[in-house]
Parts: sequence; structure tokens; C-alpha cells
Amino acid sequence: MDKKAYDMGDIDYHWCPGCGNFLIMDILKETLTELDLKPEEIVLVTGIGQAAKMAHFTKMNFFNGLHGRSLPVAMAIKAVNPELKVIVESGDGCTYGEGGNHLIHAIRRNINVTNIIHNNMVFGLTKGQASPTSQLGYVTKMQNLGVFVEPFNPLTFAIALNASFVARAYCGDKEQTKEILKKAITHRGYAHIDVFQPCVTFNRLNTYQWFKENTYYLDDSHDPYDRVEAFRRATEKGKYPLGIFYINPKKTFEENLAAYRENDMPVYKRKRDLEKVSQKLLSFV
Amino acid sequence: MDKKAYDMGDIDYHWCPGCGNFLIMDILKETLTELDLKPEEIVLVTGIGQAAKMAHFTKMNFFNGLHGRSLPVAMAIKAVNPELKVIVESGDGCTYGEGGNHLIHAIRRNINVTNIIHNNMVFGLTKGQASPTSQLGYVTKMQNLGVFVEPFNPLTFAIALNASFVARAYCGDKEQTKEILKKAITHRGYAHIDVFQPCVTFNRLNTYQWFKENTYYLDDSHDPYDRVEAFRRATEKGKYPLGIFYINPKKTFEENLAAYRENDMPVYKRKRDLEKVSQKLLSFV
Amino acid sequence: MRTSSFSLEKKDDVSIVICGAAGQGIQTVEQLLTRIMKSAGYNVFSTKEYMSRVRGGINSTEIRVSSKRVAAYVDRIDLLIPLNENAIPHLKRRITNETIIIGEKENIKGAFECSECEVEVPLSEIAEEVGGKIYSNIIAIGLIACLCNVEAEIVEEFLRKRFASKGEKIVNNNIAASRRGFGLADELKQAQKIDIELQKNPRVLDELLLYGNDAVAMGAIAGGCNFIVGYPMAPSTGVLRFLSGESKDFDIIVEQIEDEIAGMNAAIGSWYAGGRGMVTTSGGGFALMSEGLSLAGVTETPVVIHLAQRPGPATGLPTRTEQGDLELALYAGHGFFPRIILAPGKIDDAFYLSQKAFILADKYQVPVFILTDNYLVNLYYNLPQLDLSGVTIENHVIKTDKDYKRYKLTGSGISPRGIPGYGEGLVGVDSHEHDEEAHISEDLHYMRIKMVEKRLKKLKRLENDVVSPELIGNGNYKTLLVGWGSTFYSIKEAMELLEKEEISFLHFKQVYPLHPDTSDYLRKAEKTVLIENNATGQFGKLIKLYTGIEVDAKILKFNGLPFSVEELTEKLENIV
Amino acid sequence: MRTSSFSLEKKDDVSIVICGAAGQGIQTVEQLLTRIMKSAGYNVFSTKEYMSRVRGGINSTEIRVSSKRVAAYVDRIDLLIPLNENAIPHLKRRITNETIIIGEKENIKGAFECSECEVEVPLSEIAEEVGGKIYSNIIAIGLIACLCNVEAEIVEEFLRKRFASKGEKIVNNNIAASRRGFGLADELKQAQKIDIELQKNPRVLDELLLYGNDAVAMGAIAGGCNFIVGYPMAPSTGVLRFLSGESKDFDIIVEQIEDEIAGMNAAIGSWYAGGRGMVTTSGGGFALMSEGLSLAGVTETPVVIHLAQRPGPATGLPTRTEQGDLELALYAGHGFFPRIILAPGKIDDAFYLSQKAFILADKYQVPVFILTDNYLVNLYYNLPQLDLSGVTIENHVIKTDKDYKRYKLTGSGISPRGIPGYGEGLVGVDSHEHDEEAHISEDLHYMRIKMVEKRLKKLKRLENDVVSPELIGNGNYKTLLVGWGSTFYSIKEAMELLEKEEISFLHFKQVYPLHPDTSDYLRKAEKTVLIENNATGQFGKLIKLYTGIEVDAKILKFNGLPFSVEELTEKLENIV
Ligand SMILES: Cc1ncc(C[n+]2csc(CCOP(=O)(O)OP(=O)(O)O)c2C)c(N)n1
Ligand SMILES: Cc1ncc(C[n+]2csc(CCOP(=O)(O)OP(=O)(O)O)c2C)c(N)n1
Ligand code: SF4
Ligand code: SF4
Ligand SMILES: [Mg+2]
Ligand SMILES: [Mg+2]
Repeated sequence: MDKKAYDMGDIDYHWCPGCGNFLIMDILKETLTELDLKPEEIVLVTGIGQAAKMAHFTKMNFFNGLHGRSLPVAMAIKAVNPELKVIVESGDGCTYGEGGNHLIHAIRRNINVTNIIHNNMVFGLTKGQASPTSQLGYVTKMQNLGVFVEPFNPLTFAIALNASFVARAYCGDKEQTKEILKKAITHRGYAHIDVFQPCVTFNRLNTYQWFKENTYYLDDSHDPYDRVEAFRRATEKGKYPLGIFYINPKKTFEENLAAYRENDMPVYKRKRDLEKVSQKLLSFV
Repeated sequence: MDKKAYDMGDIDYHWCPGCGNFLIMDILKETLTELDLKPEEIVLVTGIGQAAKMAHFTKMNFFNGLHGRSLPVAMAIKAVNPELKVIVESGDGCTYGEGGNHLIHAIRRNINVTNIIHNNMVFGLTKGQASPTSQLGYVTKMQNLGVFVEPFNPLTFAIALNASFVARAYCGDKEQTKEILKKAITHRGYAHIDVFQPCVTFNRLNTYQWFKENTYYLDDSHDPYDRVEAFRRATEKGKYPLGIFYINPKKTFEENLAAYRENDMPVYKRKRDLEKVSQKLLSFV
Repeated sequence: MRTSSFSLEKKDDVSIVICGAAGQGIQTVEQLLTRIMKSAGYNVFSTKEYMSRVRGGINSTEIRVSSKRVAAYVDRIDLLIPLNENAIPHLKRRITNETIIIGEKENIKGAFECSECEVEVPLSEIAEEVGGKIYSNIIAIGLIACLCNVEAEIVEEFLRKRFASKGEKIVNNNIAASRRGFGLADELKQAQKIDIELQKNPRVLDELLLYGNDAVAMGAIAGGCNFIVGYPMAPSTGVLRFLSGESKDFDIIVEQIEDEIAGMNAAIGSWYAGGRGMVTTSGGGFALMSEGLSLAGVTETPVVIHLAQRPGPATGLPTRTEQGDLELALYAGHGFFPRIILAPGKIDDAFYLSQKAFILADKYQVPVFILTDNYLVNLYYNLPQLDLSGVTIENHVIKTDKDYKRYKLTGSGISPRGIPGYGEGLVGVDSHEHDEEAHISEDLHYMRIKMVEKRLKKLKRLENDVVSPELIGNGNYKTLLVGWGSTFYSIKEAMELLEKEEISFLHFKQVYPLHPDTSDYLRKAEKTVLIENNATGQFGKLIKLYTGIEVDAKILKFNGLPFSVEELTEKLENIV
Repeated sequence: MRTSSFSLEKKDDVSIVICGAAGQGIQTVEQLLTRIMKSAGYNVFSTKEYMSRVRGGINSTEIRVSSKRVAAYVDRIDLLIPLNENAIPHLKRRITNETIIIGEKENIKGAFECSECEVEVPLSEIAEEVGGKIYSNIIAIGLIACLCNVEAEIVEEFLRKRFASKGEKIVNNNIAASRRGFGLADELKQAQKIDIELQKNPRVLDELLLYGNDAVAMGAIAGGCNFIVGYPMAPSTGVLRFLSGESKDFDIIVEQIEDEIAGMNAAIGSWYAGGRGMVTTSGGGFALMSEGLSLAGVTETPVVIHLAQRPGPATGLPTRTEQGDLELALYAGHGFFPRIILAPGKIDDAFYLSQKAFILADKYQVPVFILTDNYLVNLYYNLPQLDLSGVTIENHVIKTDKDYKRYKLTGSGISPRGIPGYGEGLVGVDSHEHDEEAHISEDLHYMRIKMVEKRLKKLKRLENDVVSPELIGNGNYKTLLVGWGSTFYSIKEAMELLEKEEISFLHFKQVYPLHPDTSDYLRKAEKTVLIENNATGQFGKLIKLYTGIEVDAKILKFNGLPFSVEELTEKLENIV
């Protein structure tokens, strides 16, 4: 694949210059290139927010839905046509705030999609209110005494729900993020990647510098198949580990569905047999 | 207090004879009696479901709201009048299904309420569909091939969100459940108690017998202040531990609110000073 | 057996009611008895009313058995089987001097206040003799079947089938119980107390017997539905459950979802990917879908919504009936976008309209409602076989080419709909106002206007495809009764009982958009009478809005029960 | 400075527009300039239009400075300051031969196509001389202030205050920049190119200048609001942010909540406990609250909803304006329950009606909407001080006694409202249909009917308390313009420009229930013209429904922009 295949050409990006979203976009495009996925094979499902605008800045099929509601859409798309590669991308507010309930249950179902969360620890598009991942004490115009609510930890959360794949990345590190993303996208089942993303306009606390200083990578000694250990690492504060925390191979949602247990053909391709419907109706005689 | 104070007199209970809800009701009444809490001081907030009907079968203030939405109501009541003892009671479907997002954020906020979940691993009121806590393979008319979605683990979940108090009880054991409940109700901050409750009508898998055989108590060696250890114990399957898994003392939601930082008086008692409003308006000149 | 002095003569339309607590097996009696009667060649109808609880309380089922077709609820009770002491007080207002009450002593006590026709039958005692108390119900079945002149073989055949899996002994006990019931009935007949003269009609044997529920679900299957999500909520759950049973046979993805919001968004997602999805829910659940509905509107993604109404507000009366969510269906969602609302009145309507819902949704790329209610989904009666010969599953999805544009501006407002992975093009959809390629557009002076007009145009266009209202009765009416949805048969039967040439009945099975002839129909009448199962006359308001016509009289009911034929007859007599 | 040949004469009502990308400091200019003008004794008005993005794109702010009161958006641009190259193309259709465009060479290029009055000012160059490019804006401020004959001291005083915290040097640079602006203006004046003759009025100095936003929030405070929850969503967030700043001073619990569903339920919970809660949201967020609204309805718990409209469907145009959610507010929620919808048209309305919303909610125990829109919440103008002398915070909460019943059946339908912990009684509320003590009731023949009637009665009763529509103009009109909410001043100014005695304007600030006089007002007119900022004439439909009157003509706009005075004048001229 050619990375340009995902380019929108000469468009006006809505993001602020220097925003981490640009880096994530670039990483995504390179990852897809290296995985040799065609734009026609992919559906990018997004919510609403700055991150969610990704659908408008990359060339592929997309469903830019509602704030917080991308996961149910993604679930349905993948179930109806498992031949599609479904990637979900949205912000921390969208995914962990408004969309929290869908996140719980998408993880439980093990829907076979890659969920990339741009975690800038702030509501970007609505101009800088705290998000569920905002750090304690973070002051905004809305949270004028500073955030006092326990920050949402996406990793402990996903591990607690026994997710199939749980990782954290930092968009400032292209190569490693790309590696993580590749593993996530090729993972069979739900893959959760929380990506640290600086918001240069509203988040003056969690800057590129800050992320650099406050992150490090899990090393090879970390066993991603050990759930309790994964949890322990995910609780670490001060310096946040990056990498793949937890892998839990299990059947995907589609694989479990009655409609796919004995038949692989995507449901959308199957024709309804009206003769069979007539037969079924006769059972009501 | 006299336990009779919470009695509704001669009413027609909507529950099936032998339902675990009767035991929970009895335990609740005894707990409140022993804690000497007056019906007027308590507000019982419930959702919709069999468990949620508790509000109609015990005598105290109550708010029987919508399916899945009890926690935001409870948060507001406690914030407006912290002098009230707010207890939330509902089913596993209500709390972990429809209400999942509120649960996440109520725990994060550390709202100062006791949340008692009647976990019968089934939707009782709607006649026996699987709930988020239904066990793998559990067959219902709806889940006719058996449940294949990862059961929701309320304990790992709450611990992952760093909840202030996390416990599990079994309503078949009155004394121990009462002890746990007492600690939960007197705990300052959000207390989560998942109570195993047999549904004699729809859940023929998780019966009194089953719960008895498949549970045991955490012993004194368990340190409830150790989060990772609490998590580990919460992941145990086969036999499910009961008891207090995790305690994490921290400031409550109300204590953090600007309106209460320097003033304890319940907000609902404070009078608005119109003179001050006039003054404030002058700042717009 | 102790009988008082009464006699039921030459009945050829009998209303049988079984009443007791949840968990007492009313459903078993209902299911067996209706099927037995049908096999005997009688027309049958059944409806139930029940409380929102799993055990206890007081519920009842009405079974009408008749020589002619019956499909409406009547207050009248000809035969009552009270299964506990609460039954008689519960049904007091429906029991008359002519109601024959058959039951155990303690269950019929109090009956004397309202009826003189009690038949005390020591059901339990006889049952014990047969093999245990649980056989009481079967004795009652035998008794009723015999009173209705059903051959014992038919009953025994059914019992044999039903209990086959439980072994020879149980089967025999059941048959013995049934025979005891027959014996009791013979006594009554000989005493000339009861003389039911039902006409048998072999045609009935080949007819269908299905719930409103099943009809909606089967219609969906015939419409190509291959994706359904729902969160259990009375009275909408049956459709989800039904389809979950057909998941494998009919290639349907079925999922009980975490909440209704997810449901609506998933159903929309399914169509985007080329599926044909629906949600099934009730008012409270649908209220939660309002935002999602608007997403279907702006993305122009088809979606089918089965909205089974129950009385609100909020939790309201979960297991009762009402036509109270019409306005919600009409106006839910923020901003303007077109929609279609179908409202079946009969079982066959429920089937054909559900089928059509998928066709319309696909054709116009709009949300389509199947608006039913608790009464409709939980009733059944025998009806002729459903004919699929006129049915096709149109599919408007196109294969995309390289420069495919999802929102291409066209004269009709409808843009050819592609799906991802089918063709060379890319398919994007967007919840913002967008350009032809589905990218965010803030071009307010051109694109926004075009896109709003596009959606308005679709509304105009789909007005050409409206299901016409059905006129029952004479075209030269003076008085026109107006109803919609589930009230169809109650109004029809009441009108027929009135036997007035100049009264006709106009029934709407599509309530939005309204059929263009609506105004003409109404203007022709000297008097219009609106009949609705809600407190404010929501359909009347819609008529006023679109035709300017204010109906002359309204019959509204909002206590959670459906209209009975008798009350409508009475109310109509007062009005006309 | 290069100027072409033009001259702006004896203007006493100037429309100034600043246009550039998000992040270019348009807001700073707007805030400083409006306040400077007001301090000089001029009437000011300001409104903005902006894209849904944080940086880039193209936004503009209009500031009207006038000798007389101004409060409406005009298309006309007298003075335009383009801050980048996209500004002129963006505003093309509003620029005329008389628009004076002042800016850098590259920003005014292209202006010649539409205007002959460009003034090329090397703002950046001069700014660099003063201390850096960032001072361009301040030069422009000085220039405009001077053109409007504002004393330099006033400007410098403001700059001093504004930049005090940044130190002496910055303050001096800003002052120097402003002075350079004054210099440029003097040149223009001397060339007799511009002759603005604004009248100063000392009265203006004591007047208020506040956003619609602030007025809603302050009104809420004056109504006793002590609890607010919201999930950020343009254009409703301002109210939440404002109140979060007043949390401590005014004892208000403020929480940014996880989603809108939680918001509505929490607000209801707050009233239950004796608080006075509100939610603030926009269409999509409110759609999610539909189920919760029904909970307020059935539990008869007061709740106040600030619904700030923006164009849909779905995400739509997040930062634009529309009056498209009236029907959603009217019909949201399943089942029937009464509600009140207030729709301020002016800043003072916004204040008084928000105040009143809390009083009405408490009095009738119903949901009360404050229905604003993006245009209203983001505009401001000077207005006389708000008078609190007539305002009281009624409180209808009672102290309960031992046998308190929350839903006691009363003649009015209103039951005295107790709260937990205040008095000896117990307070229960229930989302099911319930009895007087709030326990689940399936008593269909009495209690259900009583409770439905109770809620219907409240609707009747609150119809006595409807805010009357405001008639602008002559009582003997032939043509009546009809509008509601934020269009007030645009319609008023347009009507005044028409200078036709026989045209009057009826403005509704309560849109539901409608005032009983509505019908009389409309029937008196020979011609009625409905003006609404949406695509389908939602208010017109409501009028038709409740009065039977179909308006004669409609002026609808739905591209996301508010009505300008000129377009209304033109459209009205064509119609009347
Ligand atoms: C139902 C609903 N509520 C609120 C909004 C407004 N809204 C748009 S984006 C956003 C938050 C964005 O934050 P995040 O998801 O973290 O994305 P970011 O902009 O930071 O990338 C909100 C609250 C909406 N569009 N829909
Ligand atoms: C919005 C909404 N969706 C669905 C329902 C229907 N409903 C009522 S109770 C219930 C589930 C009950 O299960 P659970 O919460 O586990 O309580 P249980 O009856 O088992 O105690 C459902 C789905 C509802 N009332 N509201
Ligand atoms: S506001 Fe923040 S997240 Fe949004 S584009 Fe700008 S820098 Fe990026
Ligand atoms: S259905 Fe189950 S949970 Fe409900 S009352 Fe009966 S036994 Fe209890
Ligand atoms: Mg964010
Ligand atoms: Mg349950």
C-alpha cells in the first residue's frame, strides 16, 4: 500500500497547529500502509470531538456518528460484515464520559474492533473542560477549583472487564505507537489502545514535555497474559507505563453469534428465502 | 430503633415466595434498626426491577425512579441535603446494564451513598433474560444458545475505578451480610455492596444451594487496603469470596464541592439573598 | 357439582375468562384451549390483562370462541373460571347475571353478589383423585371443551402432544382429568343449563393463529430483517425473543443490548454496513433513542423501530395498554428530518406493514416506525394464511464506483445508497451537516440549504407512498368513526352492532404522513367521532394539524385497558 | 495609508465587523471595543458567528454602535476589519459599495470586487514598530474608537486595566498602539472620508452589558437556583460555566456530569431533596433527557431546563443558530404530563423568565423550559438595570406531618410538596402510576384515572399563569407579524423600518401553553405573517393546533444564521 492512499489531498484540517491529533493521524496512516489495508476494506467509526474528526481527514469508509456512541455502531458494522476492518477512534470525553456504558459492554462482548482513544485529558472541541481522565487539581474555566474527581484509569478499567487486548501509547513516539497499533489492529477481538495526546491549546499541564517525562515503556519482563500483574502495572502513577498491558485471547462477538456458528458468509450477503418464510408461517396453523 | 418502624404493615409483596429479595429486605431492616437510623432520615433511591420495588415494601422516604438511573438521583439528593442517609438499591440489570455509565462516574466522584445491588444474575421483572452478571452458558428463552458474553465482575470493576468501599455478600447469610452492610452504611463515601440473591423463579442455575456451595468468606488475613490484592481476590472464580474486598478512604463528593468547602449547612437550607443578586448584577455595568 | 338456577341458551359466540394469580397456569389453559377450539373448527380470539409482577397479583385471559370471526375484546363474560379468591372481586364489573361461573367453592364465593349462575365444581378434589391438584386446570379444559361440543379425541390428542415428553403416566393422568371434565360438562348439558350452539367451520383448521408479536417478527423476517437489537421492556420484548429463536434459521444477528441508546445506534450501523436492522422497544426505551433517531435522520440511514406502546408517563403501567406515544414518535429527535409511522390494527396488518417497513426504510432512507401497543402484540385470533405472493424484498443498495458520493444531490432528494466493501467507492456518513461526500460543511449559503431541502423533498416524495386508510361500511356515511392502530376490531365490531347504515369507520394504518385523501373522507361526514386509547386525542391533533379539521366528538380511554366492544357501542349510541 | 475614493457621512448607527480565524483574537477586540464604546456613552450591540473549531476556519463578530438603542443583527457592514485573507470572501455577500474596509494589503485584496472603500493600513508594520505583530488588534481598536469620536483617555484607561497584570511595558505598548490607531483615524477624518456623528448619552454608562447566557444564569440565581448540572454542549455550556464561577458565593452545587441522562435525573433528584435544580443543554443532549423528562412528569417533581437550540438534525451545525427544537420540547417524553415553555426574546426577558421558571416549576410541580438559542445566548447589548424589586423567590415546599401523602388528591391537581427530612412525614415519589402515597398502583378503574386527571388539571390550571405575548405597534393593525424567542429585535427593527402604521408585531415569550388571547390577536388581523428561524414553521403549527388559525404567510430561515434586519425588511416588503 501507498500511504498516500489515505490522504484527503488539500484540505483544511480543523485541528490546531501542533496538536497531537496530527501525529496520531500520521501514525494511523503508516500503520495501515504497513498492514496493507485498503481504504475500501476499512471503516473508521468515530464519535464527536476533535479526535473524532479523524474521519474527515483520512480517506477510507467512515461513519462519523454521535458523541459517545461509536461502539454500538462499530459492533453492528462488524457483525453485519466481518470482512471489514473496523477501527473506532474518538476522544477521552466521548469514550470514557458520554460513552462509558457502551465501553463496558463492548469489552464484555469482545467485539472485534480496534478502539483508539485520543486521550488528551480534556474536552478539546467544547473548549477545555475537564474530561474523565483529567488529572487531580487540573484547573479549567469550568473546574475553577481544580479537578477533584478520581481520574478514570482506562487500563485498570479494561483489565477489570477482562478485555481481550489492552495497551497504552504516546503519540509523541511514532515507532513504538505504530508497533502497538499494528498488534492491536491484527489482534482478533476487542483491542483497547489509550493514546496519550497533547492538546496544545487547552491542556497546559499535560504537554509533550510532560508526557515525555512521565512515561516509560513496559519491558519484556512484563507478561501480558498475567491479568493481576497487568492490573498492578496499570495502577502505577507518577510515571505511566506504555505498551501492551494485557492480552486475553478469546472468541469474538461475531464468532459467538448463532448466525455465524456454522456459516462464515457475512450476513449482509445472505439472501432471505421467502419460500422458507412461507414455510415458517405454516407452523402457526 | 424498633425494626417495625420500617414495616409497611399488611401489604401484598410483589415478589415470588422464597425470593432472595425478602431476605435482603429483612437484613436491611435489621441493619437500620441496629444502626438506629430513623425512617425520616433515610432516603431509599431505587431504579426499576424486582429489587427496585424495595422502596414500596419498606417504610422510609423513597425515590423510585427510572431503570438504570438511581445513582444520579442519589448524588443530587445527598448533595442538596448531606444530613440524609442515602441508600441506593437496585438489580444487576439496572445497575450494571442500563445504568453502567452512572456507576462509573458515581464511583469516581465518590458520592456519599450506599449502593446495594441485588445480584440475581438475571433480569427478574422482565421474566428471565440474561443480565450482565449472568454466567457463561446460562440458557434463557432469549439467550437460547446460552450466555456467551463475559460476565460483568462488579468487584474488579469497582476496584479498577478505585472505589472507596467494595464488598460482596450473600443474602442467605443474614448475620454476616448485616455486618458488611453496617460497615458500608457507616462508611464515609461511596460504598458498593454486590449481594448475591437467588431468583427462585428464573435462575435455576444460581440457587440457594449453588450460592452456598460456591461462596466462602475472605478471612482476616485479607488486607482491604491493598488494591492489587483486592483485585486478585475479586478475580477468583469457582468459589466466590464474600466480604469486604477493598477500602479506600478519601474525600466525598460533597466535601469537595465549592458550596461545602467552608460551610456545612445543607444547601437546601440556605436562603438566596436577593440583595446580593442585585449587587452581582451591578458588576455588568 | 352444585348448580344454581340458570341456563345459557343457543350461544354461538362465547366469551370464556380464566382468572387467577401470575404463576397459576392461566397461560397453559389459554394456549391449550384456544388451539383445541381452533382444531374443532371454531373461530377463536384471545387477549389477556396482567400485572407487572412474576408471581401473585391478579391476571385474566379472555378467550372468545365463535361461529363467526372474532377479533375484539368484549367485557361480557359467558363462562368464568376463577382460579383464586381474588378473581371474582377483580372481575366484578364484568360479571352479569348471565355469567356462568365454574370453580371451587372458595373461589366462587362472592359470586352470588353479581351472578346467579355459579357452578361449584370441586376441581381440586377431582384432581386429587386423578393424580394431584395440578390437574385442576386440565379438568377445566375438558369441561369447557365439552360444553362447546368439542370431540374428546381432539382434546386428548392435544394433551398427548403437549405432555408426551413427560412420559406415559403423566399423559394418561391428563387424559383422565380431561375426561372427568367432560363428565362434568355432560351433567350440565343434561340439566339443560348450557346450550352452546357453535358452528364448526373446517376452513378454520387451516388458518393461522399467531400473536401480534409473532406477526411483527414474521413480517420483519419477510422484509429481510437480519439484525435486531433490543433491551427487554414490556410489551416489546416478544419480538426480540421471537427473532432470537430464528437467528440461525434466518441468518439474523440478534443481540440483547446494554441500553436502548446502544440499540438505536447499532441498528443504524447495521444498515450502514448493508444489513437491515431494527430495534424493538417501548415508550421509555424509545425516549432514550431520540438522539439516535436524529442520527438516522441526518445520515439518511434507514432504520426500523418497533415501538410497542404502554401507558406512561415514565414507568407508568408496564403491562397495560395505551396509544400514548404517537406524538413522541412524531416529534422525537432534534432538528427536522422525514419519517414514516405505520400502525397495524390487525394481525395481518402487523405482518404486511412490518414487511413494508423495511422496504420503505430502504427506499427512502428514513426511519420507519411500526407503532403497536400492548393490546395488539399480546392478542391473537385465527386468520387466513398470509400470502407472500405479492411480497418482494426490494433492495436499493447500489454497488459503488470510484467517485461515489453518499449524499449526491438529486432531484428526488434520494441519493443512491452504497455500503462499505461493495464496489470501488468509499462510503462515508456524517452526523454533522455535510457535503455530498459526507464531510463536515459549514457552507451555510449553499450546502446547508441544499441538504435541508433534500430532506424536505424526501418527505414530499414519500407522501406518494402512503398506505391508504381503510373504510369500513358504506361510502355514503353521515357519521364517520376515526381510529388508528390496535383499536380496529373493537371499533368495527361496535359499529356493526349499532347496525346503522349511515355510520362508517375510517381506520388509519399509516398515521404519518397522513394519506392525501384524509381530508376528503372527513369533510364528507356530517359528524366525525375520534376514538383513541389515550388521554389527549393525539391522532386528532395530527388530523387537525394536517387537514385543519377538528373532529366533532372524541372517545378517549386512558386507564390502561383496551376498548371493549360493549363500551364503544354504548358510547357511540350516546353520541350518534 | 492608501484610501480609495469614498466617504461615509453622518452615520449615527455604525455596524463594525471584525473577521478572521479562530485564535486570532477577535474576541479581545470585541470585548474591549464594546466596553469602550459603552463607556463613551454609545449604545452597543454585539453578535458573533463562528465555526465549530478551536483554531482556524473563519469567524466574525458584529458590533453595532449607535446613538439609539440597538439590539438586532444587521447584514450591513459599515466598517470591516479583515484579519486574514479569507475574511473578504467569507463576508462577500454582506459587503457593499459603502462598506469601508480597513486592513493590511493582503487581507483587503479582493475587496475591490465588492467595495470601493478600502483603506489599506499596514497594521502589522506599525505594530512591529510599537513592539510586535500582536499589537495590530489594538491599533485597530484605537482607529475605530477615534473614528467614533471616543476620547483617547477612555481607550487608554481600558487598556491599562486590561493589561495591568502584564506589567508596565506591555501596558505602554498597548497604549502606544492605540495612539497610532488614533493617528490613522485622524488622517481619515481630515480627508473627510468618514464622518460618524454618534450621539453620546450618559445614561448608557450606568446600563448593563451582559450576554444572553449571563442573563439566563443570573435569572436562575434570582430564582433561587442552587443546583445545576450539565454536560458541555454548545451553545448551552456558558450557563454552566457562569454558575460554576458563582458556586461558592451563591451556594450553588455545580457539577459537570457524565452525560445528559444523568443530568436530568440529578436535577429532578435535587428538587426532591428541597433544592432548586436545573440542567443546561442543547437539542442533542436534551433528546437524551426525554425519558427523564417523563420522570419529572409522573413524579410531579419540578425541574428547570435551559435548552439552547442549535441547528440539527444530530450534530448538525454545532455553533450556529436555529429555533428548531420547539416541537422536541413540546412533545419529548412518553405519556402525557403538563409542561411550560418560556422563550425569551431579549436579555431582560432572559433574566426575568429564567427567574420565573423556578417559581413556576415549584408552584405547579412541572418541568419548565427556558428555550433559547445560539443567537440569543451569545449576543449582548446595553440595557437598563434589572429591577429586582418585584421579584420574590416563592417557595412552595411544606413541612410534612405524620400522615403526609405526596400525591394527595386535591381540587387543583396540585398536592402540597414535602421534602425528606423536613417535618414528621415520609416523602415518596414513584415513576410508576401510583396511589396518593406514591406506591405502585394498578387500580385502573379509580386511581389511574384520578392520577391522569390530576395531571390534566394542572395543565388547565397553569394556563391561568401564562406570560402574555407582547404587542409591538398599533392595536389597530391590519397585518400582524408573529414571532417568538430570539427573533424579537430583528423583527421589531425591521417593522420599524417599514414605517407602516397598519403593521404590528406580536411576540411570544411563552410558547406553551399559549396565552388565551392568542386567537383574538390573530383573528383581528387581515393578514398574519409568521417569522421563524427553522425549516418547517413549528410555532405556526402550534398556533394552528390551539387556535385553528393557519397563518397567511411564513418567513422561514434555516441555514444556521439568524435573521438580519435587512432581509426581514425586504421579505416583509414583498409580502405586505
Ligand atoms: C450528546 C452530546 N453532548 C455533548 C456534545 C458536545 N461535545 C462535543 S465534543 C465534546 C467533548 C469532546 O471531548 P473529547 O471526547 O475528549 O474529544 P476531544 O475534542 O478532546 O478530542 C462534547 C461534550 C455532543 N456533541 N453531544
Ligand atoms: C429504559 C427502560 N428499559 C427497560 C425497562 C424494562 N425493565 C424493567 S426491569 C428490567 C430488568 C430488571 O432486571 P434487574 O435490574 O436485574 O432487576 P431484577 O428484576 O432482576 O431484580 C428491565 C429491562 C425499563 N423499565 N426501562
Ligand atoms: S483544541 Fe486541543 S485537541 Fe483540539 S485540535 Fe486544538 S490542540 Fe488538538
Ligand atoms: S422473579 Fe426472581 S427476583 Fe423476581 S421476585 Fe421472583 S424470584 Fe425474586
Ligand atoms: Mg479529549
Ligand atoms: Mg436481576
